[in-house]
Amino acid sequence: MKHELKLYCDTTRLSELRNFLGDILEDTSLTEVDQHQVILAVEEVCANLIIHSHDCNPKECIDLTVKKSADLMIFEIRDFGQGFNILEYQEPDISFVMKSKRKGGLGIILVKRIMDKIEFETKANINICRLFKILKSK
Amino acid sequence: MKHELKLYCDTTRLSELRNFLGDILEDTSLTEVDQHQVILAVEEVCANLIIHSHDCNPKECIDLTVKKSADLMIFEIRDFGQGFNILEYQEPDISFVMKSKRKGGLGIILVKRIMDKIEFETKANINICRLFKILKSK
Amino acid sequence: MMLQIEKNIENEHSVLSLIGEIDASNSVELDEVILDMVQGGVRNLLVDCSQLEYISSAGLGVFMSYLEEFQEKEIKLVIFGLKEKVFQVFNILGLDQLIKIKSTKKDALEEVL
Amino acid sequence: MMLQIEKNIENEHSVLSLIGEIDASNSVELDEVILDMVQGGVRNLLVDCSQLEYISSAGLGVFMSYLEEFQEKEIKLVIFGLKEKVFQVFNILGLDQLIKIKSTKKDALEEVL
Ligand SMILES: Nc1ncnc2c1ncn2[C@@H]1O[C@H](COP(=O)(O)OP(=O)(O)O)[C@@H](O)[C@H]1O
Ligand SMILES: Nc1ncnc2c1ncn2[C@@H]1O[C@H](COP(=O)(O)OP(=O)(O)O)[C@@H](O)[C@H]1O
Repeated sequence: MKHELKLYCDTTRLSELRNFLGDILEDTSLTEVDQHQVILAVEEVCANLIIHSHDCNPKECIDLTVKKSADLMIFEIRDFGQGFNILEYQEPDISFVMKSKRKGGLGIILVKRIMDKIEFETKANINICRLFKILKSK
Repeated sequence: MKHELKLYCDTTRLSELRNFLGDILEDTSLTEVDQHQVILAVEEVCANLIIHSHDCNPKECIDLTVKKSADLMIFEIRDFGQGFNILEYQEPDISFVMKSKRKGGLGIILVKRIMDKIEFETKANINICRLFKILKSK
Repeated sequence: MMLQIEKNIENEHSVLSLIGEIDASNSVELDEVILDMVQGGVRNLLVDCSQLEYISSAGLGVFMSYLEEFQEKEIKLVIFGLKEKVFQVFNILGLDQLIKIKSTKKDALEEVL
Repeated sequence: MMLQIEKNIENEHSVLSLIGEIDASNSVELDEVILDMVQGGVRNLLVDCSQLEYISSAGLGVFMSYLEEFQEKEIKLVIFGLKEKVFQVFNILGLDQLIKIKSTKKDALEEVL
């Protein structure tokens, strides 16, 4: 099954994103805690795109496709422009984040700890970030 | 699809394990490099069980079940006895491994970097280690 | 309204209640309230999260940014009432090791008295 | 035979050819050969892996355990001819940063001459 959302680059739209994801995740075997975390991870990537890549310009948008099979969910986040390769980003230590006092720097750490696999590629000016979550555990 | 192997606790049996896994992996969408790595990761967990949990006693054995679906492979490794929780094990830095000179200590690092998800549980004296590899990437 | 923040100044401590969801769009509101309280000379800050449904890294980052200052100024911060799903987010990052987290207001009060 | 190890002492360097598969059952053989060569006073050790089909952590650990000693004694180690799948295993661990790895014997020789 496939679900799509066009998300405008405005952080006030993030709650819409959570609702969209919540509806899809509800029907999976993931626990409430896991569903919550998956929503968070996808939001973190989208929030980064909105803020860091698109400067909160509400005229620009990013595309999210969610694919669900019996044992795997794939969240594909596409946008145009300057790509940011989350795989190449080296996360800081939490203690460094605390000392830096810049009220940020935890997002990608969360994404990497929550998701089972992350892919990033850029082709023809489109950046694609894919987040994988394994559903089956038995 | 499900495949099973009973592996006796003798390191000279590891080549059998590789053949068994190679045959199963051949039919997947994984590249040769990925297939090789998955074989390695499963072998590392089994070699640890043989050496550290079963003292290379060839009368004891461990059970491997491989489940394959369109987008996921699950390697379930079961044994009896004193369990070792790979998730709780804190891997050393590679530089520490080099200094320690004990000709070991790289196995679990490999497993964690190769596999997409790892589960461990013990119930009724049976230890179950599950290694997950995502097949689909698009 | 997605986020509502209530401030209650009691005798020895202040209670901040976070109601709703905190994300990148409104984490600045949390920041302003905390800054206010610090400037107002708060000594013991209890944060009631029993009605907090969601917090993203933007909100967590606000708490993180005050930890050193709180330590220096000997301001005590205790978070209580976290829902399991929200607690687990603190947990993933190990923030439960850096911030005092209690189940109930009673337990939280015991920390600061 | 799963693993065959060939030693070739040439003028300025020794070439060790690893043929087959190295795992926990036979990594000690690799260890013994290297120990022998060190005791024999080897200065430049080239390891030909063009016929190495597999190496598990047990074999990698053998190489790792000599790196400091090689540095101290100024013994040069160069691995060459790794198949892509085997190279990628060195790569996962970042061993390609710790051990000199070359494509061809010619390149490897240039390292030690
Ligand atoms: N989509 C993006 N485009 C450009 N830079 C990004 C993007 N995502 C993350 N970054 C960079 O990586 C850093 C860390 O991101 P993150 O861990 O989410 O923390 P935060 O966004 O709160 O700073 C950001 O501060 C930013 O410099
Ligand atoms: N199945 C197991 N039973 C008991 N101890 C284990 C097991 N697997 C791993 N260990 C412990 O974890 C350590 C690290 O394992 P690993 O990274 O595979 O390196 P190595 O086995 O080469 O020492 C081992 O040295 C051993 O102490």
